[in-house]
Amino acid sequence: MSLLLRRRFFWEEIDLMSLLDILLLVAALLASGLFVLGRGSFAGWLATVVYGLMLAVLAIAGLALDSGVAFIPSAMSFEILGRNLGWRLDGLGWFFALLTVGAAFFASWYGSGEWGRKQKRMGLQHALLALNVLAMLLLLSSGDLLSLFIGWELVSWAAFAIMTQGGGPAVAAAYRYMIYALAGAMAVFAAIMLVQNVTGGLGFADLQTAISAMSTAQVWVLFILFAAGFGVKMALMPFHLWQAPAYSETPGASSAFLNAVSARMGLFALILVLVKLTGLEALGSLAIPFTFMSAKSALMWVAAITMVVPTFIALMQTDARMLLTWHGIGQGGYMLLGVLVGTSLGTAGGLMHVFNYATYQAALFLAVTAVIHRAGTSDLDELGGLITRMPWTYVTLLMGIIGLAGLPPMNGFVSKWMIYKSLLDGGQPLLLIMAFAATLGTILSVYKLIHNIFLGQLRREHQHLKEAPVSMVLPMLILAGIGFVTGFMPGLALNITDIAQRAIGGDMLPHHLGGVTLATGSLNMLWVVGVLIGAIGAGALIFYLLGNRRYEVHQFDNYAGGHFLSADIRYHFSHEFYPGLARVIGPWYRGSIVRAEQGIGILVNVAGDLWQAVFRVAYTPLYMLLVVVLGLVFTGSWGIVP
Amino acid sequence: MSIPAKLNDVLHEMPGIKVRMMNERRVRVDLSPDTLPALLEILKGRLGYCHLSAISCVDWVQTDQFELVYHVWSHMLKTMVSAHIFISRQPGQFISVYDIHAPAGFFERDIHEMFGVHFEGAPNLNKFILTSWGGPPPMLKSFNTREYVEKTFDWVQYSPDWLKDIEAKGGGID
Amino acid sequence: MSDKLPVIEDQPEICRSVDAGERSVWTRVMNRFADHCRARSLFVLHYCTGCGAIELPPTITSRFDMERVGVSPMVTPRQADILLITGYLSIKTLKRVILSYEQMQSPKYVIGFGSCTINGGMYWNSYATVKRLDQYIPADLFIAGCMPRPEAVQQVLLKLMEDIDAGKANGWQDYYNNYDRYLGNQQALFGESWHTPTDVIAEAKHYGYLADGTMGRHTDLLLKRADYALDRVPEDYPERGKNERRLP
Amino acid sequence: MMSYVADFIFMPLIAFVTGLGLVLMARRVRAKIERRVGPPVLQPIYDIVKLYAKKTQISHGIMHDLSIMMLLGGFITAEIFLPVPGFDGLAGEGDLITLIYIMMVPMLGLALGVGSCANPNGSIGISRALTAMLAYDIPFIIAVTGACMAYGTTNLIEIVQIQQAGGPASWGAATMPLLAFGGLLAVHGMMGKEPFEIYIAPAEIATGPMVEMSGKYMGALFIMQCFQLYTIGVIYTTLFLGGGENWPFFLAKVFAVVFISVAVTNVYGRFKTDTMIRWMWKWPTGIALAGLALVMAN
Amino acid sequence: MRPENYRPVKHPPSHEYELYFGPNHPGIEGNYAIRVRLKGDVIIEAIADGGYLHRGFEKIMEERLWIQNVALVPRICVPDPVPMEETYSRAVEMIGGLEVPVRAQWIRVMLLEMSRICAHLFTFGGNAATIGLYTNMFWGVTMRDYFLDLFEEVTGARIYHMFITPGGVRRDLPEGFLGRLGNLLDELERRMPEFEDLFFESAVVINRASGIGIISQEQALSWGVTGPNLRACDLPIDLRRDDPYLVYPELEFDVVTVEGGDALARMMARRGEVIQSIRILRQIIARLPSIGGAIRSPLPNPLAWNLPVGEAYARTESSKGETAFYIVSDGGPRPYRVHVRGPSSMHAVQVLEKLLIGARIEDIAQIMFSLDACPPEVDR
Repeated sequence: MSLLLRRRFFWEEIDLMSLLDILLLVAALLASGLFVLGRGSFAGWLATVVYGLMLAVLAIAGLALDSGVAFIPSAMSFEILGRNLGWRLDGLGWFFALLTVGAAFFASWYGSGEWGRKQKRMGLQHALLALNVLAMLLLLSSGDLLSLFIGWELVSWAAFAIMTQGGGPAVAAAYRYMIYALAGAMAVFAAIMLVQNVTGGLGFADLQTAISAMSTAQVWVLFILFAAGFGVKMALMPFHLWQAPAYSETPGASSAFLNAVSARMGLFALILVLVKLTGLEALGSLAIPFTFMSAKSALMWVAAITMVVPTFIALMQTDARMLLTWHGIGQGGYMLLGVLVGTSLGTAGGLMHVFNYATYQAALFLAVTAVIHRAGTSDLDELGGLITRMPWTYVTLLMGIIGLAGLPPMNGFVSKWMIYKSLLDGGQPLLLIMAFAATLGTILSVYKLIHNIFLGQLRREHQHLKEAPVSMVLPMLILAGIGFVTGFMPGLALNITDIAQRAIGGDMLPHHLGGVTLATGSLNMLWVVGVLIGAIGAGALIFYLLGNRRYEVHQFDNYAGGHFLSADIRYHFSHEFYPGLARVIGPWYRGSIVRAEQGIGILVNVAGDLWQAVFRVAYTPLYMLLVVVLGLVFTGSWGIVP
Repeated sequence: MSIPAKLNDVLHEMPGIKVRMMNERRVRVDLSPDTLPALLEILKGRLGYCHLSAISCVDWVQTDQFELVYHVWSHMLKTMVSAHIFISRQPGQFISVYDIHAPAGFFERDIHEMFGVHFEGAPNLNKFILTSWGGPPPMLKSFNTREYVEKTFDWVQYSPDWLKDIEAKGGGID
Repeated sequence: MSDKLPVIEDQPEICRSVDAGERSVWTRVMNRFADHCRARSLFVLHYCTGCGAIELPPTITSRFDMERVGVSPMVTPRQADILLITGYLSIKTLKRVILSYEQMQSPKYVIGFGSCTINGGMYWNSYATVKRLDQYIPADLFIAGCMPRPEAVQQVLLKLMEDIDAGKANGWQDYYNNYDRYLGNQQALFGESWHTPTDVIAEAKHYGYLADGTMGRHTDLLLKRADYALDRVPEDYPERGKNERRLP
Repeated sequence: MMSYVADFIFMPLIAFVTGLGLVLMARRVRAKIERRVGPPVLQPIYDIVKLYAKKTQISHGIMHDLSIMMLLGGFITAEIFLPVPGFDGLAGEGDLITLIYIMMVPMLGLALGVGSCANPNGSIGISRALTAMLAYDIPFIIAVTGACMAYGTTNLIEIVQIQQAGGPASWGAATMPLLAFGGLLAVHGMMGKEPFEIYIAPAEIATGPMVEMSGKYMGALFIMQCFQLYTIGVIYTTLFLGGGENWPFFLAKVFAVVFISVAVTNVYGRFKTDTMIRWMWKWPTGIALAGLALVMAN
Repeated sequence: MRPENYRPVKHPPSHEYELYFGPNHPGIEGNYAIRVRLKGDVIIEAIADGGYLHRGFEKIMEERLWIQNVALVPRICVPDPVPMEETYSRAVEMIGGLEVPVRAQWIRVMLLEMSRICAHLFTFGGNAATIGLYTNMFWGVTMRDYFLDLFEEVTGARIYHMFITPGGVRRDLPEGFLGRLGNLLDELERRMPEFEDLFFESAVVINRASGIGIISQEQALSWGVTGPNLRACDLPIDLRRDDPYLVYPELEFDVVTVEGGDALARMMARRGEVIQSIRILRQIIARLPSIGGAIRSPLPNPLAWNLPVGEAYARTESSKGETAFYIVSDGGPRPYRVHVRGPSSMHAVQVLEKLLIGARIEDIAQIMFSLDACPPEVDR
């Protein structure tokens, strides 16, 4: 601590490396090192250790930020065409950086063992993962709009690179992603140019002055450009089509990483630009003509629709990974909604949901990857009954889905509770009902997930399966364990979100280890979970003490209308798991959503084909380089020429 | 007691047919097996004999023949025609009339199961009732159910006191 | 007729084996209490095995109302206490009845309903029906007649309750204790490949109902089929091809 | 602390005993409508004891056992968070939203246990039960949201106090009748009575989730039924009928809520799943939304 | 262990699964089974599996005397036994050339119609129970029980009456019986509105029963559908009219037809038949006292009763449809061959298998009960 303070003290005079510099340097070294050394079997373990070290550095940084330091600056800065490019890590960025490095830690650990050995080019995957971490850290520590944009682009390209590793359909999905990402980046770029035009600067402060200086129409344009640009990355509702195929086709461990944090970069940028810099009051005063709504409430509704619709699309999926990524899109809506409510409870809830989501989504993806590793498929119609063969994977998946569905005792419940409560206290009953509906849909969908994989009939070809190796089971169990501990003691996670919340500004949420105490109804998870576990213990006592001993029978010793069952009869009910519901919402799904998707999808495909056609003619990276350089030149010159 | 004129005309188109009026609404027809499908076809097409009430099979041991009886009913004429044919017991084969009358599917399956007659072209001759039966087709006269029962099953032996009394007096149920 | 009939040895007397713990007062009291409740809550398996089932709806419904003595129908054998064999049993049905009986939870009771279950009844010379129910599963009570009236059904249920209350209806223990004999009779009828998914011997071992008659030469045949659960798939069933899906 | 211990013991116990009474009432009412005598008074107890006293208890694996524990544990927890006259339990430590979510824990437990039985009938039953939950929970949530907006709190103790402050005129049913009516329809679905009994459906899926439950597993389901009727009745009473001033009145209200449901159920057949969703999303949801609009307008 | 007749589907697609519906299943009528292959909850294929109630009637009847078989025939169809007795007796009478006295004919018609009412009340109850409406079952079965009491009074048995013998009936009616029957019919008519409210006009029932298991007129005729199921396709075909037997030509009744051909129409057709049966019974109550004479034509010693050589095919309109007996006599004391044509042998096998394709799980029981398929008739 004293070291840190001294550093800050010397920072003005001496160009020492700050914690952020160490972090970025280590990340850069790791990425480049892995590109060189990636083929070695130790590469994964090396990366894991380095991520662990980075976590330690982040922890120290967290202590510093918690003690009142506004941000951790970087010694690195560039002068490009008269503009100063700087990086600094504030509380908000630190929070997301912690999740990034943490997810990378578990993904890399998972990939170092047996799973990684089965992969074709695991070394490249490790390297690309490190590259992603580097790009994200750069984005998260950006100090002005220009570095934000550069980080944004880097993250997009790094994610693209890792997405293509799956080959085949993954490449197509990644191209689709790239089209969206570039379109989003252009929108962001245009917005930044707008700010530059008005104020002549590219600092964060310039944005704030720009908004006060702009006309309402201009502010609207700025708002739409930013919301759409960043919304693409976090897959807000009209721009969500790329995410599910792109993330689910990515190879397992990387996919867990991408799912846990990658889309949250969009949320980070949205919070940074719209909430922190613009301010929710400004958004709230931006009224939509002829309606009762403001820009803020419009965005909230978009977030609410993003919760509901993708959740019910997830319900219809027949592939475990697709199901989970669609839920990932839906969960993003909760986070944005919580942050947009603007109360201390809502913001804390939204941020905590980011944390919780990262833990259980990574655990879920790792568990599904373990199933794929053993059974060879994630098709929900071709699995079943694996609980007897892979019990620990089942436990992980079970804890993960309890978190995803937001039921006690997992952490997902706490953050969702806070979001519900903030909506209720904020006078938004309709949004609350939508959030509830999405949660109910999630429960249905995750039960289908766990039922079709682990419960029901064990197929004949899976009779001889074994549990996944320890190198895979341990990371996912630890992730699930984090989910449980922060559910039992949400104060731990709230301490972390406090740092981010302080950076955003506004009131802080008073909380204790067990949750929050409010005048209108409180939550103390220590009691809830304690009593729940105690009561389940009482249930266990009733179960074991009363009645005779249990006797376990074979799965064919089963009621089948008085008939006999045998191994060649397939009786596992898996396809169209909710037929009644499908009849009610199916027509909407098929009629409107699918057609809209198809329309946009065709457009995107056409654009993708054009893009491909351009790129096929010559050396691809050259074109990429050209685009980036031209973009930067354009950025700089616009500032100078007029 | 007279055959409707239309029916009479149609029936006498068939070669070698014997027509007998059983009662006022039932006509018995005896004909050779190969003309039967044609008869059913014509009856159905011209006179509306579209309802196949049943196909009955009789095992005639003495003549070593199966008698197949096709009972068809016309909702138009309100008369039943029972067409009797005799086929050889060995090998016990005939052609299916499923294409003409769909209900034949069940009856032929049943006859196949109970008598072992094979119907060429029947849609489904899988066992239906006697799936756990390993013996000969039980409805054949050569199969003695009583003998089979004595061989296979035991009986409860009980002799109540009242019976003992009677038996002591030389009576009893034997 | 009777000179041709084979004489069957009398069934061994059915009596309840005494657990070691049953001598303590507490266990005795608890057992007494349990028997009291068992007698007053009887679930009948909803399985119409024969034509006698036609008299069950009147017994259950408003006129005779079995529920007022605690008897109600239940759907699956797992939950049922009483297996009512409502009349004749064809061989095909008997297989299902044995399957259902073994899936029921002890204590379980069997009531033979009508003359057909006692000695073949009306269908004594039919090749398709089973003549004596108690050769295949232990029956606790029989109702004579064809068809027994609802009053008779009620009577037999009340009698069964009396027996249960007194701890006398223990046919289910006989099935564990003399499984070999029952299985032998079943095999004689269904062939030697006969087996059910329920592992009666293991269950008897687990709950301590193993007796000398549980295992024997008939149950030895079962051992050959012990692995039926895993891969015993008939030859005509084609092996499903290797999973063609791409491994991600 | 001692008061907590008393709460933890007595609240579930009272719930169970009252639940037995509710089950008995449901069976008696049904018997009366069907013009017969019906079961004896102690029948629910006989059934449960009998099931627990079964000599063999078959299980389909650890998850099957665990589901029974989750089932009982979830409901015991729910009872502790549900304030009744004289016992506040932990209602101050977790609010109405928490309670609604805790009530989903036993459902999830049951679903997992039934799934691990590997019986397609059970799986279909669970699929239907969850679909039904989606159907009835949306109007129910609207009613709950509206009530919470009106009372301005989600703390159940305060909700009761607010209603009792002004006598019956300040009961939720009097101040927001539309919400109360929509909620009542949703509650009927929640109890799983015809026409919304889609997940038991013996003639369709041979009793759905219960299919492989036997012995004490089935006994736990019987106990769950007691808890379920009680919990639903009490939640509705607390939200809309002023909660409990004292035990006689309170029990009368709870029995009345359940009575309405069990009385109408016997003259209906069972809907199909999709019909149930459509109905639930049309009538109770519409009524509750209208009620919510009234609440918001005030 | 696999079921005996099970043929596994080769290479089943991963989205399909199989379900056994019966024999131990409350959604099945009697001891019968259907194996269904499903996708989601929609049936792709249904295979009826019968034979659980097979007693070999046709075989054991060949082993018994003509008169002994009177005791066997009612057991072929449990819910509706009287038409079986009547058809068998009539076939025997045709071979033996026996005349049935007029009074016996009237009594037979009375029993037939009472049995029809019983069977229909039972079916209503069963159909209601498939959708969880147990109240209707409880009331309907109790109502049927009062008819069984009357049967008991006349014949001495509740279910298997063995009352109709070749040549007439066993006994004359007891004193005051017709009055009691009239009272019971009044009671039934008084109760009908209750059943209407509870069942036939219930929105839930109509919602569930309409549109499932639709049989078109062409299909009905070509599939061999008979009885109320055929009349529910708006086809006025009734053996009591078209091929009259006993004293039906003297009685006034309507052939009830209903449009639609779905499960609801079949229920409605049965409801109409109950009302027509009440109408017939009222006419019988009015006219029977005036018809005197014997109740049985004299028979030779039944133990040495040889029928002449011959064959006969007798048909009756039972509550399920067309019941028929084909009997061959070789001149001996026992039948040479008896062939029983149960109406349900069409409905429960071929028709049901076809109707179930495309239906849903929840419709199986309703379709089966609406066809009023009676498994013992199929298995014999």
